[in-house]
Amino acid sequence: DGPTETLEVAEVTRSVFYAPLYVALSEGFFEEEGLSIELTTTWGGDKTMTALLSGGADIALVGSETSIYVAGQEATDPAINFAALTQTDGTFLVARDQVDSFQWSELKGTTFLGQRKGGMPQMVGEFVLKQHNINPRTDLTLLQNVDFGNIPSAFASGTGDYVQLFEPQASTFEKEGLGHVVASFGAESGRVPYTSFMAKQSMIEKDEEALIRFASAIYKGQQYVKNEDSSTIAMSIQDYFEDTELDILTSAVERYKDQGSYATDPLLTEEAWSTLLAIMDEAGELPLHIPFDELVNTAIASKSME
Amino acid sequence: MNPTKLHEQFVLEKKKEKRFVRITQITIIVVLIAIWELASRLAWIDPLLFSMPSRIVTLLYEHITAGTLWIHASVTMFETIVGFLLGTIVGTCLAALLWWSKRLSTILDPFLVILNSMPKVAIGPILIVGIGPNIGSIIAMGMLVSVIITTMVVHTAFKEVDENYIKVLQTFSASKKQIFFNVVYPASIPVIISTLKMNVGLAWVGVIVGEFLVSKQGLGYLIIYGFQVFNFNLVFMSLLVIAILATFMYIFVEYIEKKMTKYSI
Amino acid sequence: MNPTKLHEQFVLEKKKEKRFVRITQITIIVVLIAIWELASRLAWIDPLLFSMPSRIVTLLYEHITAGTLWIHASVTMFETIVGFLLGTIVGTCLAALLWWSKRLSTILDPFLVILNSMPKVAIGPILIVGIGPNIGSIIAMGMLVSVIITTMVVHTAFKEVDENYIKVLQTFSASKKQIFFNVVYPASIPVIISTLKMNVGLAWVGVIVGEFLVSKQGLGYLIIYGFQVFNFNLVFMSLLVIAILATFMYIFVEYIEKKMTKYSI
Amino acid sequence: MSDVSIDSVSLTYVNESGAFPALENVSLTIKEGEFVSFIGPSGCGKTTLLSIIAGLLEQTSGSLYIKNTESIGYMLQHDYLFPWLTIEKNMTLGQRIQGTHNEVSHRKALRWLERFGLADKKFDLPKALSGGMRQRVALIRTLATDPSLILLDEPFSALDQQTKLKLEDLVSHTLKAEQKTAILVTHDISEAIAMSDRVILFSPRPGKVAQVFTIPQEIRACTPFESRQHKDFQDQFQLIWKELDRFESN
Amino acid sequence: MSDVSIDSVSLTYVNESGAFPALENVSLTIKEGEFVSFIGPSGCGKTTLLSIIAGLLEQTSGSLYIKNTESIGYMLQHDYLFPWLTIEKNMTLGQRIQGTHNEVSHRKALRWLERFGLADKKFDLPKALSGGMRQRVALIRTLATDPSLILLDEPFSALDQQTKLKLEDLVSHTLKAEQKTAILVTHDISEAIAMSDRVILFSPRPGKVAQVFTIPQEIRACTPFESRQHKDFQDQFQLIWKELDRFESN
Ligand SMILES: Nc1ncnc2c1ncn2[C@@H]1O[C@H](COP(=O)(O)OP(=O)(O)OP(=O)(O)O)[C@@H](O)[C@H]1O
Ligand SMILES: Nc1ncnc2c1ncn2[C@@H]1O[C@H](COP(=O)(O)OP(=O)(O)OP(=O)(O)O)[C@@H](O)[C@H]1O
Ligand SMILES: [Mg+2]
Ligand SMILES: [Mg+2]
Repeated sequence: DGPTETLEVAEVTRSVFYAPLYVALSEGFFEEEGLSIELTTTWGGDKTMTALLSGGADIALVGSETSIYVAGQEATDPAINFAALTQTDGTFLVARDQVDSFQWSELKGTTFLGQRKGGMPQMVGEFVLKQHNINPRTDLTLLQNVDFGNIPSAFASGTGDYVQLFEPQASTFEKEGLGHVVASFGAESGRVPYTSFMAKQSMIEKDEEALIRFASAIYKGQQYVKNEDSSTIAMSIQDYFEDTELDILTSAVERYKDQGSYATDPLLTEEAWSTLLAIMDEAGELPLHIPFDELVNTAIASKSME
Repeated sequence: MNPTKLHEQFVLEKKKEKRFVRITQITIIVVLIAIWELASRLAWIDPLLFSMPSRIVTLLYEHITAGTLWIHASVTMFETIVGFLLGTIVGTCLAALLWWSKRLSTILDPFLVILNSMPKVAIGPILIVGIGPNIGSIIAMGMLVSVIITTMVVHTAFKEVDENYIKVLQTFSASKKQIFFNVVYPASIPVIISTLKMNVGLAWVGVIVGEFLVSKQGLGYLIIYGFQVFNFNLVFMSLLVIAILATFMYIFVEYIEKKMTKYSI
Repeated sequence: MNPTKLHEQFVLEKKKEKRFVRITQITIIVVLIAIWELASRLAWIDPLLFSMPSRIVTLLYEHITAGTLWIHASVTMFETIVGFLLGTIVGTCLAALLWWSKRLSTILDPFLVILNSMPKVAIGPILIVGIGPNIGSIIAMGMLVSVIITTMVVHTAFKEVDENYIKVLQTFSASKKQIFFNVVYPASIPVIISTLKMNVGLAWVGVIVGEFLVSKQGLGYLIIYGFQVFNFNLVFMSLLVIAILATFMYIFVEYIEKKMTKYSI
Repeated sequence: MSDVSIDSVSLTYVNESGAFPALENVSLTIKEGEFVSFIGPSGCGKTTLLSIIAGLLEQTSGSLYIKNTESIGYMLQHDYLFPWLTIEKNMTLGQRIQGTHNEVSHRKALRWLERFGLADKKFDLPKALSGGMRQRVALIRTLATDPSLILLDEPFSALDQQTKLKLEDLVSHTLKAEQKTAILVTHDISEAIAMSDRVILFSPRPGKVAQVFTIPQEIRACTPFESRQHKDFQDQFQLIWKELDRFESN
Repeated sequence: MSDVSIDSVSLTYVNESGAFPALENVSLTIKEGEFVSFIGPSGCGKTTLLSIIAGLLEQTSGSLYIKNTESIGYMLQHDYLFPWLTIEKNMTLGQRIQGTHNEVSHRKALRWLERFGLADKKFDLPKALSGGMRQRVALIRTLATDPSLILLDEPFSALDQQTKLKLEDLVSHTLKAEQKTAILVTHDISEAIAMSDRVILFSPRPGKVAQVFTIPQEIRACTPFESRQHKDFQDQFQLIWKELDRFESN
C-alpha cells in the first residue's frame, strides 16, 4: 500500500439520494484505495461548483446540469463528469389526498407545488408533465416560487394539491399522514446523469490515477447498495444522518433502490446524456448543445471497474 | 483682503475640493471596473466566477430594453419600502410601549436581546406557514430584520431624553400621554431618523433573503435563479441594481433627515 | 424613620420587584412553552412544522449525552467569537483610518453606504473563491456582516469627540497620533463597547448564514441539514442552543461594558 | 396671610447604595407676595426643597401647606426651551398642557413677549436666540400659566454679568408688579441680597434652616442693580459670607 | 521687555454662508510678568484672540510676536479633565505629550497638587472631584508644563461665587509668585478689576481694542477678594460698566 492521498470533496447537499457515497465512506472503501476524504457540504449547486472551479475542492458532487451551464459560458478549465452517482431524478409526486389508482391526468386543474426554476428537479418535473400531455403553463396552477427547504412547510400549511418532494421528506409526509406518494418523477423520466462527481479538466490531466481510485471506491459503494438490503444500507449510512430515524432512512433508501435511482456503476452513458440535454432543452435552459465527450470522461469510470 | 473676497475664495476652494472628491470617487470606480474587466479578460480571475463589467452592463441593457428589469426592480423596491416602513413604525411603537411601562421593559429586555441574535433566515418556514408562500412573507422578512434593533435603539433614545424637559411638563401637571407626545417623541426624532438610515440597509438585506425563500420575481429572485443556472453575470447585475436603488433610498432618507432635524437639542 | 430603616425597606422592595420580574419572565416562558406543547399535542398546529418543546428537549438531551452537541456548539461558538472580534477590530481600525483623513472619509462615504446595503448572502461564492470552502469563509461572513456598520458607527463616535479635549492636547502641541491615542480613542471606548453589543447579534447571524454556505458541522449546519431532511425538531433545537449561547455572550459583553465604562464623560 | 407653610419637612433619598438624608426638619413660612431666597452650600438640598414645594417629590416626613397647589410656576435652572417649537409655541406650552390656552391667554403671553422686548422673535426657534433671550422666554413660559407662587432655581447662573444684572431688575420688577410670591435659589450672595425680602441660609447636607436674614427695608426699596451700590450692601454681604464660609471650611 | 506683541491683527471666519470678521486691527503689547484681562460683549472675539496667541488659529492679516512660542499654557473655559485618567495622569498629561515627563517634573507637579490641597485625590478619577477641585487640577495641568505665558479663558465662569472668590486669590497669588505673564478672558467686570494690572475692553464684533483701563496701584496691591472691598473699586466698576453698557444698548 502506498501513502494515503487526501482528496477534498464538496457535496451539494446531504441527502439519502447519495447513499453509495456514504456507504463508501463508512465501510472504509476509500481507505482500501489509499484515499482519505475530506467531505464538506457546500449548500447549493453554485457554491459547490464555485468551490471546484476556484480550487477549493478537488472533486464536486453536483447536478450534471451545472457542468453544462459552466461549459455554456466558455470555461477555460471546464468541470468534467467522471463518475455517476445517481441516474434518475430523485423527486416524488405527493398528493394531499389518498388516491387509489393514480392517473397523471388527475393533475389537470389542480395546484402543483413544484421545485424552483432553473434546477434539475423543476426541469424534470415539467418534462414528465409534458410527457403526460399536461401543459404546465395552462393545464394546472404551477407554483415555483418556494425555496427547496421551505417547500414541505408550504405544502403542509395548505398550499397546493400536489407537491414534488425529495426523500426523506416524502417518507416523512407519508408517515405523518400529510400526503401520499402517488408517483415518482425518477421512474417517469428514465435514465439521466443526475448527480455526478466532477473534477476540473486540469485535475484529470494531472492526477487521473487518484480519480480512478476514487471512482473504484464509489463503485464498491454502489455494488454494496445494489447487493445489500435497504435496512443494512440505512444502518451503514446512519452516521451521516444524525437525528433521522432509521425507519425513515430505510424507507427512503428502499424507494430509491426500487426505482433504480442509484447508479450501479460509475459509468455515464451517452444515451442518458442525450436525455439530459433533451430535458434541459425542453425547459429552455440549455445554453449550448454540448457533445457527450466534451464534458464526460468515461475512461476513469471504465478503469475503475477493472 | 475684504470679507467678500475671502468668502469668494473660500467658496472656490470648497468647490475645488468637492470636484476633487467627485473626480477621485469616479476615478476609483473607473479604475476598479477597468482592473476587474482586464483581470477577467486576461483570465487572472475566472470570468465565470467573477463575471466582467462589460458583460454585466450588456446584460443590464438587455434587461432594460426588454422591460424585465423594471418588473423585478419595482417588485423588490416595493417590498423593501413596505418592509422598511413597517420595521420602523412597529419598532417605534414597541419602543413607546416599553417606555410607557418601565416594568414591562425590564421583563421583556432579555427576550429582545435573544430575538436579536436569532438568525432570521431560520424562521423562514414559520413565516411561510403563518403568512403563506407569497409576497407577505418577503415583506415580513424585510420587517423582521430591522424591527428588534429599531425597538432597542429607539427605546434607548426615549429613555435618554433629558429628564429636565420632562420636568418642565410635570411642573404643568402634564399626563404621561402629554409627556410622551410633547417631549419624548419629538425629542427622539433625530435618533429615529438616524435608525431609518440603518434600516434602509437592513430592509434590503431582509427582503433579498425573503426573496431567496419565496419569490416569483424580484432582484433576489434573479440572484437565486442566477445561482441556480450558474450565471454569475445575472447575480452581479442584480447586485448592481440593488446598489443603485439602495443608494437612492439612502439619499432620500438623508434628505428627510436634513429637513426634519433643522433644530438640534 | 431613620435612614438605615428606609434603606432596608428600599432594598427589600427592590428585591421584591426583581423577584417579581424574574417570576414573570419565567412564567412567560413556561406559559409559552406550555401553550406550544399543548397546541402541538392537540394538533392545533402541525407538530411536524412547529415541533414540540418536549421533543426538542429530548433531542437536546440526546445530543448532550452523545457528545455531539458539544462539537457543533463549540465550532459555531469559535467561529462567532473570531468573526465578532475581527468585525469589531477591523471596523475600528477602518474608522481610525477615516478619522485620520477627513478627505479619505468624504471620498469613501458613499462606498460604505452602498456596501452596507448589499445582501451579504449573495457574496457567498466570492468568499468561497477567495478563501475556499472552509471555516475561513464562515468566519469571514461573520465578520462581513458587522464590519461596515461598526466602521460607520465608530467613525461617527470618533468625529463626535468633544473637540475641546482635542484642543487641550493641541495647546500642548500634540501630534495627530498623540491626539488619536490620548483622546479620540479612549473617549470613544463607550461607543465601541456598545457596538460590541450589536455585533454579538450580527456575528451570530453572519456565522449561521456562513454555515449555510459551507459547513461540515456547527449549529447552522444542523439547521440547514434539518431543513434538508425535514426534521424541524433539529432546527428548533439548534435555535434554542443559539439563543442560549448568544445570551451568554451578550451577558459577557455587558459585563465588560460595566467594567470598562466606570467613568462617564 | 401665608402662602406656603412648611412644617418640619424631611427628605431622605434612598437608592441601592444607601439612604442619604437631604433635608432635615425644615420649617418655614412664606407670606403672600413675599420674595424669599434660598442660599447654602452645594448639595444642601435647595433644589430638593423646591421640588417638594412644586409637588414633583414627596417628603419623607413632615407636612406642607400650599395655598393654591394648582397654581405653581417652576422655572428650572436652565431654560429648557423645546428646540423643535417656536418661541410662540414654547411660551404657551404650559397653557396648552393645562388646557387653558385660548385667545385671551395667548394674547396675554404675547404682551409679556413685547414687554420683554422679544416680540419680533415670535416665530423663531430657540436656537436663534441668545442665552439671555432664552432665559426671558422661559420666564414668560412660567408666567403665562398665571401662577400665584413662582419657584426659580438658579435662573441666572448661566448668564454673563451684564445680562444677569439686567434680568434681575426685570424679573424683580415684574414679580412685584404682579404681586407674586416667589422663591429664588441662588449661589450668588449679592443676587440674594439684591432681590429678596428674606434670605434663608441652609446648612450643609442634610439641609436645615441655619439662619434667616431679613434684608433692611432701604436695600429692598432699590432695584437689584442699585442695591449693590447701597452703602449697607457690603455689610450685609459680609454677614452672609461669613456664615457660609464657616460651613465650607468645616 | 514685551512678552507678547500683537500688531494690527485681523481675523475673518469664512464658511459656506459668508465671511464674518471677528477681529479687526487689534494691536496690543503685554509686558513680561503682566496680568491682563480681556473684557467685552459676547462674540467680540476674545476667545478668537486667545486662540491666535496660542497658535491654534492663524490670523488673516497682521503680525504677532511671542517671545517664547514653545512655552504657552492655555486653560480652556471648562476644565476638560480626561474622565478616564486619574488626577495624577491628567495633571502630567502635558508633560507626557511634550516628552518632558520625568521624575523631577512629576515631583514638581505633585508639589502643586499639595499646595492646592488636593494631594489625597492623586489616584481619584475626575468625576470624584467637585467643580472647584477640577478647575484647580486643570490649572495645575497648565502650570505643569512650566509655561512662561498663561492664557485663561473664563476659567471661573462655571463656579459658584464662594469657590470662585477663593480660586481667584489662589491663582492670582500663584501667578505673581511664579512671575508668569497672564491673559484672562472674563465676563465679570469685578473679576477683571480685582485680578489684573490692565483691563482691555473690546468693542462688539468685529472686535477692536476699545479702551484700556490701567488698574490703580492701590487696588492691584490687594488680593482679589480684598480689592472688592477697596473704596475705589466701585468707581472703577462703574467706569467699565458704563463703557460696556454703551455697546450693549447700541
Ligand atoms: N435622586 C437622588 N438620589 C440620591 N441623592 C440625591 C438625589 N438627588 C439629589 N441627591 C443628593 O441630595 C443632596 C441635595 O441635592 P440638591 O440637588 O437638592 O442640592 P442643591 O442644594 O440644589 O445643590 P446645588 O447647589 O449643587 O444645586 C445632594 O447631596 C445630592 O447629591
Ligand atoms: N468657526 C467659526 N466660524 C464662524 N464664526 C465663528 C467661528 N468661531 C467663532 N465665530 C464667531 O466669531 C465671533 C467671535 O467669537 P469668539 O468665540 O472669539 O467670541 P468671544 O468674545 O469669546 O465670545 P464669548 O464671550 O461669548 O465667549 C463670534 O461672533 C462667533 O460667532
Ligand atoms: Mg440645585
Ligand atoms: Mg469666548
